[in-house]
Formats: sequence, structure tokens, C-alpha cells
Amino acid sequence: MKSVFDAEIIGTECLTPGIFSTWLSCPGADFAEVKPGQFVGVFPNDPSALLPRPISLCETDAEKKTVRLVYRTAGKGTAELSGALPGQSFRVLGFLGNGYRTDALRGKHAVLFGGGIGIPPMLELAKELRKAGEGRITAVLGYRGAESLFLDEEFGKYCDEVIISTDDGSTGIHGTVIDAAELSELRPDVVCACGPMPMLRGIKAYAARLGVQAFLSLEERMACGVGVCLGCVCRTAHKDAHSNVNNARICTEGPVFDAAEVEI
Amino acid sequence: MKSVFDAEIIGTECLTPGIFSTWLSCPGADFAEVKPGQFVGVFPNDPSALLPRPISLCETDAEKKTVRLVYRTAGKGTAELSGALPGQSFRVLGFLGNGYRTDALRGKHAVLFGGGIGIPPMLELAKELRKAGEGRITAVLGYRGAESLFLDEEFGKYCDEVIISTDDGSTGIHGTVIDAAELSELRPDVVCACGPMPMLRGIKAYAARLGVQAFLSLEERMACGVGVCLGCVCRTAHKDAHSNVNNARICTEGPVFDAAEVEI
Amino acid sequence: MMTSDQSRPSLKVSIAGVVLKNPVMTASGTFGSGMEYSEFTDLSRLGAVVTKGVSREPWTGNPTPRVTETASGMLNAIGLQNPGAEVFIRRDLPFLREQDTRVIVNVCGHSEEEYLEAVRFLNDAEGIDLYEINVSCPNVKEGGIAFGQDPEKLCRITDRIRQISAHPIIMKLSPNVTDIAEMARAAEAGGADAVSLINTLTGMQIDVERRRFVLANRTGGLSGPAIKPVAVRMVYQAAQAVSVPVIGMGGIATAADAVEFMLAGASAVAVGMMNFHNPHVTAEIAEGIENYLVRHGIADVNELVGAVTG
Amino acid sequence: MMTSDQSRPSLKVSIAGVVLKNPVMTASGTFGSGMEYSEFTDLSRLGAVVTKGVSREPWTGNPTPRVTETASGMLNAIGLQNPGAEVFIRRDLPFLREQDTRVIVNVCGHSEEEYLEAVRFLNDAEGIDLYEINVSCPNVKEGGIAFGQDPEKLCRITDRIRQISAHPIIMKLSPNVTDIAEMARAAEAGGADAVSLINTLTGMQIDVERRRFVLANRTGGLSGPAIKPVAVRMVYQAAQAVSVPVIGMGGIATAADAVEFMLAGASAVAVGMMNFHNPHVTAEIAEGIENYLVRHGIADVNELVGAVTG
Ligand SMILES: Cc1cc2nc3c(=O)[nH]c(=O)nc-3n(C[C@H](O)[C@H](O)[C@H](O)COP(=O)(O)OP(=O)(O)OC[C@H]3O[C@@H](n4cnc5c(N)ncnc54)[C@H](O)[C@@H]3O)c2cc1C
Ligand SMILES: Cc1cc2nc3c(=O)[nH]c(=O)nc-3n(C[C@H](O)[C@H](O)[C@H](O)COP(=O)(O)OP(=O)(O)OC[C@H]3O[C@@H](n4cnc5c(N)ncnc54)[C@H](O)[C@@H]3O)c2cc1C
Ligand SMILES: Cc1cc2nc3c(=O)[nH]c(=O)nc-3n(C[C@H](O)[C@H](O)[C@H](O)COP(=O)(O)O)c2cc1C
Ligand SMILES: Cc1cc2nc3c(=O)[nH]c(=O)nc-3n(C[C@H](O)[C@H](O)[C@H](O)COP(=O)(O)O)c2cc1C
Ligand code: FES
Ligand code: FES
Repeated sequence: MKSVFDAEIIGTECLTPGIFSTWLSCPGADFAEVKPGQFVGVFPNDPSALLPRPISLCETDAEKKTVRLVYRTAGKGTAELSGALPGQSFRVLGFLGNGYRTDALRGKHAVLFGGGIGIPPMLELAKELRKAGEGRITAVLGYRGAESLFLDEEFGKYCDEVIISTDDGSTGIHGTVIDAAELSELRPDVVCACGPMPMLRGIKAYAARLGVQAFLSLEERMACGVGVCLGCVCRTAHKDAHSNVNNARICTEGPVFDAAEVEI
Repeated sequence: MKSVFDAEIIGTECLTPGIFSTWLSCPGADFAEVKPGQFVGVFPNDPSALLPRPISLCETDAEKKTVRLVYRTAGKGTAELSGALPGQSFRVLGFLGNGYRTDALRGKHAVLFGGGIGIPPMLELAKELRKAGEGRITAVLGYRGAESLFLDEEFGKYCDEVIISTDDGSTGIHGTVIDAAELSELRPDVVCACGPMPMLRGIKAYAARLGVQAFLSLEERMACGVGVCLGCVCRTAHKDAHSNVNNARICTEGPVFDAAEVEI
Repeated sequence: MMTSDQSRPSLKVSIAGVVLKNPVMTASGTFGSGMEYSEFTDLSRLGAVVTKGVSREPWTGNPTPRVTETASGMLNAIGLQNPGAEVFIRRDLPFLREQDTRVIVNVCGHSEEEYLEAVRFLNDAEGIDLYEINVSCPNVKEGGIAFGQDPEKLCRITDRIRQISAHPIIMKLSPNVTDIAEMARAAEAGGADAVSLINTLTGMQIDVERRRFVLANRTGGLSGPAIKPVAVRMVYQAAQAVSVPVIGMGGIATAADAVEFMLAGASAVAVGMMNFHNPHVTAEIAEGIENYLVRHGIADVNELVGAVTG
Repeated sequence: MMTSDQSRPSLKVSIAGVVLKNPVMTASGTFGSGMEYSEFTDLSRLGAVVTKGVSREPWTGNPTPRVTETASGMLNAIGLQNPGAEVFIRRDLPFLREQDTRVIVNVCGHSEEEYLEAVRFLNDAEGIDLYEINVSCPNVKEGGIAFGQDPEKLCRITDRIRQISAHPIIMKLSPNVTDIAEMARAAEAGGADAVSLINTLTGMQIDVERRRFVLANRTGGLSGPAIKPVAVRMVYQAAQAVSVPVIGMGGIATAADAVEFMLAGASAVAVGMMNFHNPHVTAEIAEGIENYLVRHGIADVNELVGAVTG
């Protein structure tokens, strides 16, 4: 069940300049149905910044009731979070969004694409798929350059293969994640992706070429995070059941969509 | 010289419910000309609360570059200050206002009247007058009742006599500070006062009856604290030199005024 | 009646003969049709739920980005996306009817005819207590605010809706006008049973790094605590100008804010953006108003209405 | 010229032929006549100092309380207290003339005649670069805003002042209007050399514990970051409507905010309430704009003006 709960900072680490990893203790949260691909809304303590900041779950531990967020410091909310000391608290709204139906991915060769700050949610997905057994998991992670790598080693723990691509070719394959996937002649049964819009468009086309299903995690500016404000919609191929027009709410029907269902 | 400086909390103590005493370290402040009766403007760290909070100097230590503020928690600014931990910082604007010309009070029998949250600035004045030598210092402190006393014992260190009055008669003299002064048959050469407006009006009349000079410390809502916004004026008997009308700025020409000069 | 209840103040208010259990409503567009927030707040603790704007046909709304944050506020340019009156009646209304609260349906249109069509269609549905007519949305090209900025058009459309409406109507006023009192009087003259205000102030945000408008629609409506002083002023001016009830909104975050609007002249209040900051806020405000009344020894919340003094 | 200077961007802007070393000015009424803040900020680092409103005769202003804080903003109802043009010329102007910055005198009056008298009297003084005519103060009973809310009156008073003015005139517009573009056009039609906006939005605050208006004047003008989105929108609309320069203000707190106004169409900007939060803010903003230009490889600050794209 969704709720507003207090989350206390356990610790924060800087992974690479501008990218932070924070573990939070959330004793009041309901972890019963938490899924990879879901996100939380973190409320800044700054009383002039009133909207929740959507951040994906990078890892969760339902037993300890902890979550890990990995985020780029983009403005005042993420700056406040990254600077908070252990013991400080944030109000958090969660868990939000649909997330991945991991049962549908089980036993297949899933290729997980992550680009830049779209990488964090793919870690929890890899972890859950690994737990779910069988199947083959490949991660294709795209960065700007060698100096901006983060989380790549952690993917190794859960994936059969981790492929790195960089824009400047300073490490891994020189090019986009799609260049990397094609060069590596991957043969996925299903594709999952999170990253900037041009990358998601590329993935949609890539999956279509291969004739496989692709699940894309979309982003949009949000206000409520729970489906009431209609701030966060994306265009859909079919009439969305909630809106009765071709608009689905990313915070509620998404953020994970079947690529065939969204017009991006 | 006035400036904006950082003030670090040394420690905070609750004197009586709702009244706090905070010592602040102000290494960047210019203490050269600090005077009793002056005040500071404390900026909340809350980014939605942008105006400085005027608080009188209750004590200063020019050598250690520390100031003591004693204040009532009236709203968000004072609540934030009272809750801040040692080591936390506030931006402060100071030192503001004219303050008392202690040389003019030296060698006389000065009666210092303080009512409620008007009491704190009188402590620094008593201390400075004591330092200045000779003269006789009487403090008349008005409280609601016995349970709301604060700072009264500290006045004993600097004053020849400390008279307490309470609204409910639960301790000291039952009545106002003026009742207390009259009952005690005080014979001041000069009177100084800080407190609520009805009390100040009473003091003005009291001093007029005795034919002595009275210095009153006035309060008004402020925005800038430095004389530019004209938010904080009071009516004056004569045309004020700055305004060219009968309005003086409490933050600049005041907060201490000769009672004969202001229409209250 | 239990003795503990006898000493409790009365929170009931009446808008055009419709009795609300307390003066706290949700502001249109910030509470969907109640379903989503019913996970957080027991809707029966609210005076009324005001729905997102409903038009006769489904509306797609504006392109994204549609929302952004500002200092103590936000901008939105949703553009009144809604599934249309049929889906509303079939899906949302039955849910609302069961919540033991009043149901106020916010109505929008691009033209006089569209407003009338929507009202005619909704008239037949079960479970609507009041209409709130949104003639003040700054985020749609035609209709909306055009009626809210011209007193003659406002009076005329109010009159036409009143003629055919099965329920009392609240006209929702725009703050983007020179003279709010004139607009309130125009609505009253047209037969409005109540007026509500303020809708959002038109604003804009520019991303200086990308040198682009943040909102796809360029402009959006400003709401939240930032605008509260403007809203309180306009509620005061409107309440001085008309004798129909005024419903106040704009930046309400606490019970004290709600009381402030009532002292300025509002008979009821609505909470908008702050739902996004705290999904429990509406019920907390209703409770806080009761505590205020107890603390001040006031027996009936209606005693607050317009009770500010110089 | 030193080599390091050759790579520095140009910050110069021109308002009606008057060249400012950078686009950062102080907003009238928030900087006195410059004296007090010269303890904190070197005035020569500013494009211009805009004085507190000056009238022909001294004005007493409103009773207190005159100011109060709001969420990310404040209300003021000073009521244009000022010592009158004589004292201004004798005492304040000589100080300002020595500061190596431009001097813009903000002028107020209760009636057309009073504005004209003030301008005639100031015309003879040495050291004034521009007038800013305040026809938008919400805090005085007569004059002020009355001219700022009626396009015909605004055009007429602009024309009459223009006829007699020894210096170019900036008309300062009120945001409390339905259509800001119409007001800007009216000022331009009357011969304004520039327009500045926004003045404050009329607002109100009520003390709920005492159930009284916080300000003695009941209403006051809202300023600060809270109103920035409204100000940016109006500056954009005004700049689209007229070809004279637009001076933008309303909640500017940082260099990014200043750039935002310039992208919306402002040729220069003014900083108001935030002086009270940080007396160094104006010079910091001037420096920050320069850094922005360097970081974005822009050679001339004028390239920013109106450069926002969809
Ligand atoms: C479903 C979802 C999941 C996300 N997961 C992550 C993640 O795991 N790690 C990460 O670093 N970032 C993530 N983002 C982006 C993240 O939400 C923004 O970077 C963050 O909100 C910026 O907040 P701020 O206060 O630091 O910036 P500010 O610029 O101060 O924010 C101002 C306002 O704009 C909104 N905003 C600004 N940038 C974005 C953006 N890119 N997307 C949505 N809203 C934005 C903020 O939420 C806030 O309301 C995600 C976004 C969405 C929609
Ligand atoms: C010269 C001067 C000296 C003062 N000295 C002291 C002192 O030594 N101890 C003390 O407890 N109080 C003192 N006060 C009163 C003190 O300034 C207010 O209690 C304080 O500003 C309240 O701030 P807040 O944020 O807690 O309240 P809020 O209600 O959140 O404040 C909102 C706004 O109103 C202003 N404000 C509210 N109450 C007052 C008030 N009574 N006077 C002036 N501004 C007010 C605040 O500064 C702020 O701008 C003094 C006031 C003045 C003018
Ligand atoms: C996201 C959003 C959507 C809104 N949609 C509507 C709407 O459909 N109809 C309407 O009359 N007002 C709408 N409003 C305006 C609010 O009902 C309210 O009048 C305004 O936001 C001021 O209140 P607030 O400051 O408490 O948010 C919307 C406001 C927001 C923030
Ligand atoms: C205390 C105060 C006094 C003001 N006095 C004047 C004035 O005398 N003349 C004028 O044209 N504007 C006056 N203004 C309006 C400001 O110049 C400015 O237009 C407005 O405050 C918006 O800018 P800001 O949000 O940066 O403060 C005053 C504003 C404040 C806060
Ligand atoms: S963020 Fe409000 S509907 Fe998605
Ligand atoms: S507070 Fe601004 S002049 Fe005194």
C-alpha cells in the first residue's frame, strides 16, 4: 500500500562526481508488494520546495526495510538529500508506479539497458531476476566516459554479462548502448531499458527490428506522484483506460511501459 | 560597522517555558562600537522565511566575540533558532540601531524597567552601566507570574536593587512595573524601559510626572533592519531629520528614543 | 447525544442550501475524483470533494511538461485533460456517492454551448450536490479564462447555466483580473449561488541552462502558499462585494490558513497544491479548525466568516 | 586594454540612450537612496540605483505595521513615505552622483498635477539619468495604481510627463491588471522610453490569533521569489507587445533569476526584496551574470534579451 513514511539516512556515498548513493531506513513503509522499476517521492525538508522528488529504487531490502537510491544532484532536492547526514530524516511517498512484472521475464534472456542516471533501477531488476532463477541476464550500461562509470561492478554480481559503452570510447565499446548491443550480437528474448529519451527511442526501434518485446521506463515532471494531477502523462497508442484519451499517467500506469503501447 | 556575518550556536538553554537563551559565536562581527540596546537581525535558514528577525542583544562579549540572545519562541524564526544544535550557523545582520548612550547615564540613579520579553536588553544595559562605575542602578522587572520569571537573578549581579512585579501577584509586587516603582518610592534621575506598548506609555507618563528623562526602546515589524525600507517607523514629536516628516526609523534612529521625542 | 459531543463546536456550513459537515473541500484538479487519495485520507472527514474539471467530451489536455515547481508554489498547465462526462458518471461518480461526503462537480467547456451541454448531461446523473463552473482556467486556448475576465460574458454564461442547471452553481473566478469585486458581482448578477476563488495566477518559468520554456504550454497557473496573500485579499474583496457565499482557496496548507480565509469572508475553503505535499492535509485541516474553535471558545465555525477586524 | 579583459563578455546595456555598465539595478523602495547599503555593496558595481519614490512635497506614508513576511515573499504598505523632492535633491542626489553608477529617480504623485510638479522640480537638478514613473503603487489611496490600471489614463499621464521631462522616462507598470500587454502598449503610445515591471501584487494577511489585519493599511504589495513566475510571464508578454526596452523585476534572488528575466525579454533587471535578505545580492548578481555569459560562451549580455525558445 502507498503511504507517506519517514526515511532516515543510513549513509551516503559519492559514486562518481555528481552521483550519490544513499541507503535509507524506512520502518514505516509497506514492502509487501515492492517491485523493481518502482520509485519513491522524496520530500525536501526545504519548506519552499514542496513537491516530492521522484527517484527510482536502486535496491530494496524488504527484511531490513531499507531502500537504496542512486541519483544525480540536479537541483535543490537532490542536493539536500546528498548532503544530509546519517540520522537525518526525509518524508517519503512510496512505493509508486507499476514496476516490472518479473514473472513475465523469468526464464528468458533479458537484456537490461541503462543509460546514465537511468542505470540505477536496472540494478534492482537484475537482482530480482537473478533471485527468480533460470534465464540469462545481460546488462548494457552506457556512460559518457571512463571517469563517469558507476554501479558497473555491482551489476557483475547479478548478470551473466555486463557490457559497457561510452560516448567517448575511453572504455568499453565506443558508441551508444545500442551500438554495443549490436556489436555484441546479443539475441535477447526481451529488453528492458531506462535512460534518456533518444536512447529509449533507439531501444524501441532495436526491439522492433529484433521482433522482441521491450519494456521502457519513462520519466516526466511530476507533481503528485499518485495519479491525481495528470502532470506526468505520455502519449499512448491506444485509448488509456483511465484517461479515456491517448494519455497514460507515468506515475501510475507507468513508469514501465510496453514500448509498443507508448508513442515516444 | 554593520555587516552580515555567520553566527555559530554555542549553546541554548530554556529559561522558562517558551523563553530561550542562546549564546552565539560571531568571529566575523565588528564589536568595536557595540552598545546595549542594539539588536541583530537573525536570518532563518528556512528558505521560505526571508526576512531577518530582530532580536536585542542581551549580553555581548567583545573579547570572545560572542553574543547572547534571549527570546520568546513566537513563530518559525525563533522556533528554528531555539531548536538549533551547537555548531549550527545562522547568518546575522548586525549590530543594528542606536543603542543607549551609557555615558549620558553614568553617575546617576538609573531605573531600568523591563516588561516580559522586553527584559533581556536591560541586562546588557545594567552590565555596561555597572562597568561604567559610580551611579545607582535599580531594575524593575515585570512578569505574568512567579512561574514565568527569567533573568531576574542575573540582574542581581549588576544592580543595586532588583524589584519584581507580577500581574497575578504570585511573587513580588502585585501589579505593573509602574505600580512597583511607585510603591517602592523610587527616585530615579533617569529611566530606561523596554516592554509592551501600554507599559511604555505608562513609563512615559511616570517619567513626566517625576520630571525625569526617559529612554524607551520601541518595537515594530521590520523588513530591512538598516533603514532603507521605511517599514519600522514611529511618530515623532518633531520633524525627523531623515524623513523630513514626523516619522523616525526604529531600526536606525531607534530603537532607543527619548520619550519626549516620540508619540506613542 | 453524548456529553463529550455537546461541548464540541459545530463545523457545519451551508452552501446554497447544501450542508457540508465541515468547511474543508478539495480544490478541483488536485484530488482527481477522490479515488487515489482515499488510500491516504478518509474522504468522509471532508466537507466535500470537488472533482477535476469535467467536460462533455473527453479532453486530451496540453503536451508535457505540464508541471514545475516554484518558490513555495508550482505552475501547472494540464489543460483540463479529462475522460469526459460519460466516463465520469459511469466510473467516478458511483465511487464518490459512497464516501459520505458532498460531491461538487467542476465543469469546463470551450464555449458557452459546451458548458451547457456538459451541465445538461450531468443533470441526469445521481449523486451530484453542486456544480463548480470553471470559467478561469488559464491553460486552455479557448473558453475557460475568457469568460472569467469579462464581466458581461461572465454574467451571461452564469445566467444561461443557471437556467438549465439541476443543482446550485458555484462560479469559480480568475485572479487574473484588475477588479475581482466586479467579477464577483457579475457572477452574482447572473444568478450564481456561490463564488469560489482563486483559480491560479498565470505565470511562466524559463530554464536558463537550456534557454527554453519549462512548460510546453509556455505559461501555466501558479498555485500554492506563494499566492496565499493575493488569494486572501481577493476573497476579502469578493466577500465585501456580494451576498452569496464565497469559497476561498489559494495556498492553504494549515488549519490557520483555512481560518484566515474564513475570517476574510469565506464560508468554506478548498485545499489544492498542498495535497501533493501531504496527502493527509485535508483531514488534518478539518481537525485543526475544530481545535482552533475549541481553543478560542467559538461554538460555531460560521462565526468566523468575515470576522476580521481592523 | 588588458588581454584578460578582451575575453570578458560585454555587460553594457542601454536604456533610452543611457548606457548602464551592467543590467542590474536596485528596485525602487528597497534600497533607499543608496546610502545605507553602500556600507555593504560598492554601488559602482551596479548598473543603476533606482531611488525610493520621490514626490514634490514630503509624504508621511501609512500607519504601522507596514511590513510582514509571507511564504517566500513579503507584503509592504509603506505608502510612499519620502522627504520630498527638495530634501532629495539637496541630500541624496549629491551622494548618488559620486557613486559611478546611473541614477534613476522614481517619481510618485497623487494626481497628474503632482507627478508633473515633481518632474518639473527634479528637471533642474544635476545628476539624474532617467525617471521611473510609479503609476502602480497599490498602497496609496489616490493616484498611484489608478493610473496603472486604466490604459487611457496611463497613456495620457505618460504623454503629459514626456512633454515636460528633461530625461527619458520609464513607466512602471502594475501587475494587478487583466491584460499587461495592453498596459505596456498604452505606455508606449504615450511616449514612454521604457517600461518596468512588475510592481507588487496586492495582497493581505490576517493574524488568526488576534483576528485582525496584520497591516494597518489592510492590504499591501506582495513581492519576493513567490511572485517571480507571474513577473516573468508579464515581462514576456510586455516585451512581445512593445518595442521600447523592458526592465524586469519581481523576486529576483540570483543571477539565474536575472538571466531568466532577460531571456523573457528584459533589457535590464531590478532586485527588490532580496536586498533585505542579503545586502550584497545586487553586486553578486552582476558578477553571476558575467559568469553565466562566460560559461555559455556569450560575448554580449544583450544577446540574452528575449532569447527564450519554445
Ligand atoms: C519515475 C522517475 C524516476 C526517477 N529516478 C531517478 C533516479 O533514480 N535517479 C536520479 O538521479 N534521478 C531520477 N529521476 C529524476 C529526478 O526526479 C530529478 O533529477 C529530481 O527530481 C531533481 O530534483 P531536484 O530538486 O534536485 O532538482 P530541481 O531542479 O530543484 O527540481 C525542481 C522540480 O523539478 C522536478 N524535476 C527536475 N528534474 C526532473 C527530472 N529529470 N525528472 C522529473 N522531475 C524533475 C523536481 O522533481 C522538482 O519538482 C527520476 C524521475 C522520474 C520521473
Ligand atoms: C528592535 C527589536 C528587538 C527585539 N528584541 C527581541 C528580544 O530580545 N527577544 C524577543 O523574544 N523578541 C524580540 N523582538 C521581537 C522579535 O523580533 C519577534 O518575536 C520575532 O521576529 C518573531 O519571529 P518569528 O520568525 O519567530 O515569528 P513569525 O511570526 O514567523 O515572524 C514572521 C515575521 O514577523 C516578524 N515579527 C513577528 N513578531 C514580531 C514582533 N513582535 N516584532 C517585530 N517583528 C515581528 C518577524 O520578524 C518576521 O518577519 C524584538 C523586536 C524588535 C523590533
Ligand atoms: C495540477 C492542478 C490542476 C488544476 N485543475 C483545475 C481544474 O481542473 N479546474 C479548476 O477549476 N481548477 C483547477 N486547478 C486550480 C485549483 O483548483 C485551485 O483553484 C488553485 O490551485 C489554487 O489553490 P492552491 O493554491 O491550494 O493549489 C488546478 C490546480 C492545480 C495545481
Ligand atoms: C518595501 C518596499 C517598498 C517599495 N517602494 C516602492 C516605491 O517607492 N516605488 C516603486 O515604484 N516601487 C516600490 N516597490 C516595489 C519594488 O520596486 C518592486 O517593483 C517589487 O517589490 C517587485 O520586486 P521584488 O520582488 O524584487 O521586491 C517597493 C517594494 C518594497 C518591498
Ligand atoms: S504526477 Fe500527478 S498524475 Fe502523475
Ligand atoms: S526595517 Fe527597514 S527601515 Fe527600519
